[in-house]
Amino acid sequence: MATVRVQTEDFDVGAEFAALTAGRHDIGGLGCFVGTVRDEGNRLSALTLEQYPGMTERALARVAAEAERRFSLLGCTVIHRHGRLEPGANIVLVIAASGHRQPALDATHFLIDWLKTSAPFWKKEEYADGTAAWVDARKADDEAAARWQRAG
Amino acid sequence: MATVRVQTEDFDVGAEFAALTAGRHDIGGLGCFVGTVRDEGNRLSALTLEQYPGMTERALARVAAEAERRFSLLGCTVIHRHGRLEPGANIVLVIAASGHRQPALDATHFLIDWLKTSAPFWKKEEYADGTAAWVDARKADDEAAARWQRAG
Amino acid sequence: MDPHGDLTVLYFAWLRERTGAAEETVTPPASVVTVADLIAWLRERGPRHAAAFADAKVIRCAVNQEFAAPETELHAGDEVAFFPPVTGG
Amino acid sequence: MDPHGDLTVLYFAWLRERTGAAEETVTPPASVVTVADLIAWLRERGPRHAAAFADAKVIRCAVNQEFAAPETELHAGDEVAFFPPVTGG
Repeated sequence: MATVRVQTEDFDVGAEFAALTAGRHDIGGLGCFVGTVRDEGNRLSALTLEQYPGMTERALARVAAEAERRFSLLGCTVIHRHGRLEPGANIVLVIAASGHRQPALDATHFLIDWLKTSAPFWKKEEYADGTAAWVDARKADDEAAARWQRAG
Repeated sequence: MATVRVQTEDFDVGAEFAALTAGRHDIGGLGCFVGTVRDEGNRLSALTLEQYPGMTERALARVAAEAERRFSLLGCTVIHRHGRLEPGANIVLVIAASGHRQPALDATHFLIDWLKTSAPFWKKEEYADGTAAWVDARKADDEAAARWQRAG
Repeated sequence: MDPHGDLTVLYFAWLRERTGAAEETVTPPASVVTVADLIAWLRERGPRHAAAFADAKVIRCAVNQEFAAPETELHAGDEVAFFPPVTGG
Repeated sequence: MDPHGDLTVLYFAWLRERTGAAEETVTPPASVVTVADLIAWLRERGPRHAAAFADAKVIRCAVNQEFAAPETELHAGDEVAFFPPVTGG
């Protein structure tokens, strides 16, 4: 059963690894991805993530369950923050646990590609000059996610 | 400059993420892999990893530097334990930091494939029935690493 | 659609900013059957809605918190959300 | 090789267990030029070494902490390590 949370608070990567692996001896490999707020050249002052309360967490729970089934995972954690985040802050955490490394790495890749293209979040950037703009969905992200549909 | 350590002590995944990202705003994604001692059906009592003091750490430092160059990483951490480890214990940690997710995930995959096939470590399994055996190198691991040579 | 049926309409991101509403309850006429019909009808509600729905190609929709298509049929009591393409992760 | 040159030879994993030595200093004759020559000469040191080197195909070598081939030439003072295929990660 996957752990899925949509929250404003930061997450603790070490604590989430510990929670996922506690008392287990069947896990051989854990893949993980952490997305953070990137600022190029002090251009960005903050990023605000808007969610769709209810739908967002349901969609994340569904794809985490799909990843567990598809890659025969032994466990999975998906945490996505929303609200106003400053450069360097954590945005998203994915952990996928498996008996072997390949499914753990593949599931991590699958989940972050899906989150980038299909999770109901919208990002607004606030710039150092006082302006702000909504981030456009990136075609490259759609293409990365489409690979999984072809592979499935 | 990558962080590389070969040690008997456990590592703290959260602390290593914090050390790699402290004060940085240029990182957008961190890929990570943690390998743990897997026991199927209470068969294994412990795993002992033997290293080649000197050569092992040098080889790890070299491949971490290669990953940083090849995937234009913003930072990289590789920690590998040796000595006697019980089921559930951490063995290896890889973290790769990049501006974007794809190089971070690719570098993580590259590093763990290399560690599985080319890092000077030897594993001996102790079984619950009192016997013990050295683990054979797996052909599948060699093939996974060979992919990177072709792709290079 | 049931001519006396209400719909809850939600707007996210720049659709929320352009319409000036995060949520509204509307009672469309019976001629509004699908999501595409609803968009056409909402456009007529005023200049802010017209501006928000000006480029339908970049608008996504969910009905009762499931992604929906322009052809998706609506029913009284549905929660219909409009938003731009998502940008999570 | 320099007929008066010493080599430090290290053994890991089951090669260490079979030879009964983690490290030894040897002084091979001048006819020992390459890693392959050294293996052939070490085999003659006794039954434990003969058993350890019985299947040369599954033995890997490093010279001065760099992976080496059977053809790699040796020099006095080299650190030569023998071990099975690695199993890290």
